[in-house]
Amino acid sequence: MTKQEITEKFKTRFGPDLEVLETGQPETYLYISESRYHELCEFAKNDPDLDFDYLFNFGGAHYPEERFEIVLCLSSHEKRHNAIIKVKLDKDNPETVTISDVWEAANWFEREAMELFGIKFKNHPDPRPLLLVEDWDHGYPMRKGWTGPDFIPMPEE
Amino acid sequence: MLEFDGLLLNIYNSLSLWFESLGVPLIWLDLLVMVFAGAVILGVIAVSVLFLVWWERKVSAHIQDRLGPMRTGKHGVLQTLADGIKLLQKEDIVPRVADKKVYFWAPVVCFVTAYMAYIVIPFGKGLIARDLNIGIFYIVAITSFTIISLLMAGWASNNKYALLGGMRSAAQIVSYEVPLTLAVIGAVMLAGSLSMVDIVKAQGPYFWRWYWLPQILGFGIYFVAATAEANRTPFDLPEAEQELVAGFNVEYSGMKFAMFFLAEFANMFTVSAIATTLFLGGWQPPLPGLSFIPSWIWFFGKTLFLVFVIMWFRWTYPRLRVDQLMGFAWKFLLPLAFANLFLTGLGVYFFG
Amino acid sequence: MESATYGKKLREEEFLINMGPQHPSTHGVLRLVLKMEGEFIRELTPHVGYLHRSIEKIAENRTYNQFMPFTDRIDYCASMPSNLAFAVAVEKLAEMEVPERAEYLRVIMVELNRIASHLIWLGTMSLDLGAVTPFLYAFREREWILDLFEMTCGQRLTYHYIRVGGVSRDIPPEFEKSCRAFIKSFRKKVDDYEAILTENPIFLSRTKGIGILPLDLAKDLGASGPTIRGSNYEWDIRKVEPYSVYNKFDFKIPTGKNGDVWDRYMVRIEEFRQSCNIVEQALDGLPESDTIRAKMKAVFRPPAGEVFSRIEAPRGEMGYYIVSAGDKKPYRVKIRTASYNNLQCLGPISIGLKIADLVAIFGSLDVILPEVDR
Amino acid sequence: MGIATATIKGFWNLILGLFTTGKYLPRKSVTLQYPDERWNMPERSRGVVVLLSDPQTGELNCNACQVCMKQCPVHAINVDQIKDPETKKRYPGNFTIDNTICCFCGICEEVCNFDAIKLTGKYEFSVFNKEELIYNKEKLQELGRDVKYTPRKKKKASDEDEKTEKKEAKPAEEKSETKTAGEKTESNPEEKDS
Repeated sequence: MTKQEITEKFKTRFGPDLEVLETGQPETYLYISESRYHELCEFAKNDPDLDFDYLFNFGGAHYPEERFEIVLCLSSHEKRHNAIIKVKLDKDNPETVTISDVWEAANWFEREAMELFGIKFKNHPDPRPLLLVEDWDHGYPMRKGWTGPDFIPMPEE
Repeated sequence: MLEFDGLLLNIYNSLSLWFESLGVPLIWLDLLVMVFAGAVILGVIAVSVLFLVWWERKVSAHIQDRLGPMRTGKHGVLQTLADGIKLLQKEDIVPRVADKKVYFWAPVVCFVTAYMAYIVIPFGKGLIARDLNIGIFYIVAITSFTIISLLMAGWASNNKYALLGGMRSAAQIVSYEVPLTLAVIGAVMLAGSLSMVDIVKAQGPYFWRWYWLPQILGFGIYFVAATAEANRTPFDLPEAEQELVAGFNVEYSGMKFAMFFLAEFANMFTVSAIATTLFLGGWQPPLPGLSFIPSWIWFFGKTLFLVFVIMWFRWTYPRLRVDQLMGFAWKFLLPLAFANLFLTGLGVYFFG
Repeated sequence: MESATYGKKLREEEFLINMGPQHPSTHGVLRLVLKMEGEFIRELTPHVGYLHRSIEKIAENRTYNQFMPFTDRIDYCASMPSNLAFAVAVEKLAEMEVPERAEYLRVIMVELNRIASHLIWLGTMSLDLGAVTPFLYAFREREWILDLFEMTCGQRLTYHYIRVGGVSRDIPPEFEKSCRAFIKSFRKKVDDYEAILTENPIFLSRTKGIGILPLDLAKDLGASGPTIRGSNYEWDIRKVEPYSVYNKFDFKIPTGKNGDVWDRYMVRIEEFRQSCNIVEQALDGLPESDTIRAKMKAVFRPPAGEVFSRIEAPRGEMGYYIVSAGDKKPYRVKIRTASYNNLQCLGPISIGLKIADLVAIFGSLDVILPEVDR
Repeated sequence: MGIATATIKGFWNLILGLFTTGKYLPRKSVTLQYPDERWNMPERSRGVVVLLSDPQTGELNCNACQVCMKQCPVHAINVDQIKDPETKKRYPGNFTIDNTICCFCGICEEVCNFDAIKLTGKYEFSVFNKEELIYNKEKLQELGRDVKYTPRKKKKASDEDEKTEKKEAKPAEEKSETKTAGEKTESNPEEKDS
């Protein structure tokens, strides 16, 4: 499916909760409101036209003044199209639901975002930390403005 | 000229005459001879193991387009000695939770069994420490002790990897003992004797009369089972490096580890020596005309060739899985060994 | 020690075994906590993170050009594709044209690196299965590739060769001859590996029907590269979304049938040959030109925006999601590596098998830990 | 019959494996006996970083523009800039490279406009004390004393002062032409196969 078709497909279903991001990129970029995030994921996976059966990439991002974001890069094995779904989360208390019941691959990605950004995923089946040491207590390192032991920010000129 | 056969007998005879003239009972002389033979065998083991370890490294290196040890001595011949000295100096670590006594005795048992098997191996014409009339039977009995030592080591280390290795080795050696013994029986039936010397003599100095030809199946079974007995790839599961780290000897260090190592190579030599004795005519030359070469050179030549083949296996093949290993022994080798036994029996009945 | 009372039932229990982080066959520092029942695995929990260097955070504190050497370290067995993945992403973001000669050089290097990476896989997997010699043979051939890389870019492991906008240096004059000679001799070497392993009954019994990865599961877990191709699915970014100049080359995508260890092995063995084909075609078609790097401003500032791109690295798809704020350094870099997802397949497919099978399966997945931990 | 053929086939493949490994047994080894034999490092090798000196005057080429220091991705380089009040010439007061964190990426060499810094083929620099790995100016100059290099075009003297940030551009093209990685490269790899 082309970029327009994918956008239309999502738009007809989610309408007001959806915000299409205009970029010069060949992929579809969408913002979805947090409340319908899980529903959209299920739709994206199960709809026969979209058929996004491949969660390619998943990560958080931090915009300290505004929001947290989670970014899903979706891909379809059969249809061979891509889409990037983004969700805005609260800047103080980022919280959303897990989508590891939709794509199993989200499990580790969410664990990673959980410990690096401090984003909470409700109903996550295995919310243990993944990458950092077991007794890590220096906060969430991927947040902007984070400092910790041995961290040297790039010198500003 | 280089034969020890008559020489040793002459020395013994003259010594016994001298002892008689002194009035000392001959039992003392026999004891003296035994101690002497024991010491010589210890020397043979030490030298052969030192050589085999070096040779293994060289064979593996050249198969893999490398050179192997090159520094100590010419082409690294003294490398094993240097390693041995290093191991001697190493701290002997005993895990705190280990079963100390068993932990200590396991390598000893392992080495002693390997050592005892050498007693009945005829290294050349008349070069045998003790020509027992149940020689081959004795060897089969003695080598079974290896299981106990490996099990002891695996259990006493109190390490899960070691335990898995010990259990695997017990299962493996017990299983492979059966086809091995059955394959040996084939040769014994043809020779009509259990004595190692008699088996060699029965084969005669013509290489097509050796038992490898009538016992080709038995020889194959024996060789495969012997490789398994000596814990060599593709049957080296007890110490499967990539699965169990080092298996039963994972906690051992220093000289205790060296003793396991020594025993492994001694066992490899033993099984090859038995194969030579039973199937390749022992010390006898392939043709009577070649008897100007001393008998022990023939023996060592054949044995080392077999050792080389075992090494060649190791550097070519992957390792079997534990259940496949057992299945292979019980479902494939054992029926084959029985078939071989049956055919040999028929042959002996009709042509023997 | 108290002796067991006669007639008392012996105690049976499942026991935990800690495989790694220091274990010969965990290819780095993976820790697997196995719940074993004798030789059988009942539960498997991977613990990763021992090599976590927070490369994503480092990326936020470096300029685009400065970050390039760090991409070498994401997958140090295949640094060229790691370089390329980042370069492709930034070029897509900045809408940059790369000189054609540079694209061809990139393809040559990446495919040679694919061979080198697969050689490490071949060596370590056969080592895991107990065959030591193929390991040494594989490293013997890899050495030649590394020599080729060294004469081109000066390093043997962390190449830092492919840059944003092109490549750092042109190949030296003797490269082509040596490369062709390598390809020629390497084809014979692949036959040697096959003679030792492919049809060997011991190897077959260890790999056929072991660790079958169903296609559904592979898709669900996001498996990619030879792992999903082994499960009989033709999925290769080089064909699906051709990047660089891959659409100019003629090559096949090998696939397996059942998704077992042997299939994944055969896929990679076949990829050796396909990569050889690509390198030869690229050498034939290498355009003569002096420019090997696009003109860039002194301080490179890509436009604000975000980009998503992926390439086919030896272990599977390596992708970048980059957010740029128009600054000279990226605002956010999310690296997607193939091993991260492929490692997740290990648990489901090795439950109920033996510890020896686990080792074989893990070898066949070709997971490299720095890529997982980043 | 299936079992019999399978057995024979399996047996044959086992033998084939033995032949394949046996084939290499008599071949010449491909390894080097390292401290006794050494390989030639290619011209482009990226090893220990050195500071280059002018072959005539013996002075450092570096004029302490600090570009390498700013561009170093791991902050391994530290340069102090000293301005001679009389000649108005700049030179490095202290120039240290921390080899414990240097990643030998070669960026410093690429961004340098004055042929001042170069990565050489030296690779043996193990020491017993970690602190000895922090090379100072004298040490770097000493290492770079006999390193050959092809000087690039001299820039106008007036340019040099402001050229702190503008480098970056002329990276590879020029170099690949000047440095013909010729004779010094690897002994012909084809020989290894024989």
